[in-house]
Amino acid sequence: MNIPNYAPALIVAVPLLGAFLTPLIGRINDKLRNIFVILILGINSIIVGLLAYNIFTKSTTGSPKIWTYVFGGKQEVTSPVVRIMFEVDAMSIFMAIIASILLFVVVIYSWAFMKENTGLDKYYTLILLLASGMLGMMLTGDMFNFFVFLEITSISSAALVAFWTHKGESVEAGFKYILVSTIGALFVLFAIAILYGQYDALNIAVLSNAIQYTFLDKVALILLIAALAMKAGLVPLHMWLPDSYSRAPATVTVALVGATLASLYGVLRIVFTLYGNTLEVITKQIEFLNADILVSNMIGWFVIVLAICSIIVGVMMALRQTDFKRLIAFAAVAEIGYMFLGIGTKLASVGFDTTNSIIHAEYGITALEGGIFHIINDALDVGLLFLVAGAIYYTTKNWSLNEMGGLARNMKYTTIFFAIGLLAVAGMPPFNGFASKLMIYESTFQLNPILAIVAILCSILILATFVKVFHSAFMGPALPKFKDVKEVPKSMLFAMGIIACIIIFIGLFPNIMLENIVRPAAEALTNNAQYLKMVIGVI
Amino acid sequence: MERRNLAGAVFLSIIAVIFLFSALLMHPFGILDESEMDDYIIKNTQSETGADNGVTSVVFDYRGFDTLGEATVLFTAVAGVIMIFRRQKK
Amino acid sequence: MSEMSKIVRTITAVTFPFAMIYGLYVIAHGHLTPGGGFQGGAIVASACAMIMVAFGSKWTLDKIKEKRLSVLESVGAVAFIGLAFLGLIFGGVFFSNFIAGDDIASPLFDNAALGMSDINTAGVLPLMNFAVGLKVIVGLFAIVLVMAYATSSYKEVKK
Amino acid sequence: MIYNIPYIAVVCLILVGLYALIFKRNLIKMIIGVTLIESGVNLFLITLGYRKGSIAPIYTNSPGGIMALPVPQALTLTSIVIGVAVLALMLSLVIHIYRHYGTLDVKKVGRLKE
Repeated sequence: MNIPNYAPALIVAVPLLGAFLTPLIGRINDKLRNIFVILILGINSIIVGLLAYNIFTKSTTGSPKIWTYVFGGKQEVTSPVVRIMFEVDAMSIFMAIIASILLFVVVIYSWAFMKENTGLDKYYTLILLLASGMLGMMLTGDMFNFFVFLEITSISSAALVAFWTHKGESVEAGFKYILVSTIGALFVLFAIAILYGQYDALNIAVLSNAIQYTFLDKVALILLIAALAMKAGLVPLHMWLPDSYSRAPATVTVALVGATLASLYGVLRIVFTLYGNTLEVITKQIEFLNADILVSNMIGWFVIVLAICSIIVGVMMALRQTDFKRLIAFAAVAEIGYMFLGIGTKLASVGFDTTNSIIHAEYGITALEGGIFHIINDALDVGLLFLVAGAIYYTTKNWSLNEMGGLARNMKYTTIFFAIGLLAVAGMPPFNGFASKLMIYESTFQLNPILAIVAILCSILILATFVKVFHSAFMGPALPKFKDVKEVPKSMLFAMGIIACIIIFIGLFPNIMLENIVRPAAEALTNNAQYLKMVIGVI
Repeated sequence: MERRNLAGAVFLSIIAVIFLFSALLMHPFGILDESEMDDYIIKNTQSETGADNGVTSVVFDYRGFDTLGEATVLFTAVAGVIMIFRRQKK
Repeated sequence: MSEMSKIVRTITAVTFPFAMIYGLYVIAHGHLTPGGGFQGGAIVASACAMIMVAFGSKWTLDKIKEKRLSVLESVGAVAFIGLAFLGLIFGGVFFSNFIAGDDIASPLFDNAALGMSDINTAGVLPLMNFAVGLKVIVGLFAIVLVMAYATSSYKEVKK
Repeated sequence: MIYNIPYIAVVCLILVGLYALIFKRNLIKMIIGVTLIESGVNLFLITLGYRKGSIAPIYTNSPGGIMALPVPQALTLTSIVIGVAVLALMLSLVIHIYRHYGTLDVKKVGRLKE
């Protein structure tokens, strides 16, 4: 059996099968269940790796490769696309790589971290369900299927946020999360229904080919972007994010980072692929000013404004926090702002001259590459910081920064990992955050210098915040109550070590990542004509 | 509190105007613009899936993967509810 | 929930089989008439919920543990995804309808020889309906049962 | 205009749901708002599938004629089940919130601040 051909289906189906089997195996033995879950996610990572290898090697030699998989029929595209299709291009598999790294690390870390909790059968089931939901969102090429996976992701993560049910705040954060994501998902469904009613299609490629940018399409676009940006934690709709990030167990938080990025992927897919054909159409949007304007520019500046707000709000709120995990959560909001800044700059960089021919500015593609590169960097950096926060909670049973101090004495490795995480998240040179942030600054500076200056300043403030945390938690005299704390168990150190190694690797050789993975992903996003040609054969 | 109510009212009225306008722009009820995909299904459901019920053939065959997702959603909810009401070690 | 009066309990016991049979019929005929696994499962689950209302959640939970329900649900889900995987093995595609249909090679039944296409077996669809039906019955019932039990035990604690 | 009344009904349902979400302070009422939006969306999906004078897309003892679109019905079915699942989870979380705080008022529950 040729594995890569079946890979798109297997990537989602294997964790699902694992999730359905976990309660059965959990009744036999706890250890067996843990090994089983790690095994399932390990197999899944291998399949993702295989598919990624196939896609990336093909795409550097010739035209970009898009892997399609039709569920339940012959593997060819019929004229009306009736069946559900998975459409895996470089961007999707790039996100899938991030998700599988995070999830694999999470299950390893959970072994020791969650040991003392009850209900672990359900915990692992939900983690696997979250995995298949996230991966499904990233690989699917069908709008309604996307909605279904969005719901799987949000239900399982809401239940996981409320995992520590004996704490009222956890349950409350879980409720907030499920409320927000349900409303978001319902608006996504509403938008899908609007599109379906007009074009009688659900496949992304078919819809993208058919879309005409009528008023109803605009409403659908606004609904989709608003709902998914809300789930990605962009600023005016970010209220749920710090609550659920900070009140969930640390493992769940890291998985949630992945879920958030899956929503961000949804935004990218919708803007660049679903509306890709109408993106570069000049419309008389502002009739009373009698000015022509590009659709792309409009969306771009809208996204840029929200992104800058996210960065500023995230950093300012992070400065004020005394709760360790809440502080990281607000820093995560700021990081999401950086990604959206890159994406928005790409959209805003498209212009047109007096003869109405469209010009693509050079820096636009750099911005998009920076934004996409920052997705993986953010996932790793913020993930590592949350894992360190979990380690600290594991030893001290406390989240408050005011009551910590001198932890470096007894927790050497954790301290090192935290130092790596904080330097990476602030974008310091030897680590991975530097490369992507530099690309974003550089391109944004050419669009508008003020944006770049704000972004750089906020990045420095993030560094200041984390240095403060570093000082108050790890440095200083050892508090008497923490005299006997020990280093965390090996499985947790191993999990943090995996992420730290990847961070250092990307930091030292950013070009390898950029050339082989990020650039094909950005190209797959922007080259919409190629996408349509490969999927449904329209030129 | 007052300001929140006001903002909510403004938000709601903007949405109301946009949605009502879109409702007027939809194709008239019962007269479809496009139905290529569904016509294909209606025509081929008996020969391709062997089911007489078109809806079931869509649910379990053409869009069977959605149904797997749907079953998974239910499974997730059951797992979540049982997890939430589990007995805590005190 | 505490148990209700004897009249209610007797009536419930009498009507329960009928509701159950009707639900199972809806599941079994899913590919021929309106209905299917989800709808029929919901009917059976509501019949079970009726039992729970009449006899009290504590009594029901003594008879059937939520852990068993959870295992049964897993079985239903595994059966469903297992059918999809069988499609991968026999039909070559995940979710292929490998038993019925003219254009897909069917290793299990020869359509012409057994006259399967005449009576419209719909291939794996009824089997999937059964799997989903089991899952929905058990899943919905587990949700209702657990929630009812949790709220009733809370009241007792408060008193 | 007269042909668009179903869509207007959909919009009204969604707006009532949003109203409940924005202005009501009781958690249960907010959940009712969510389910109202959901019924609005489901109603919208099912209206998209209707053709004038059509019958249900079932061939068993079918009298023949035009059939309604099957896909929206399937989508609605999926959406309803998802709605049930979400509702179950939300209600169980609310039960837990009530256990911890003894109230369902958003203002009093809202301990988590910005």
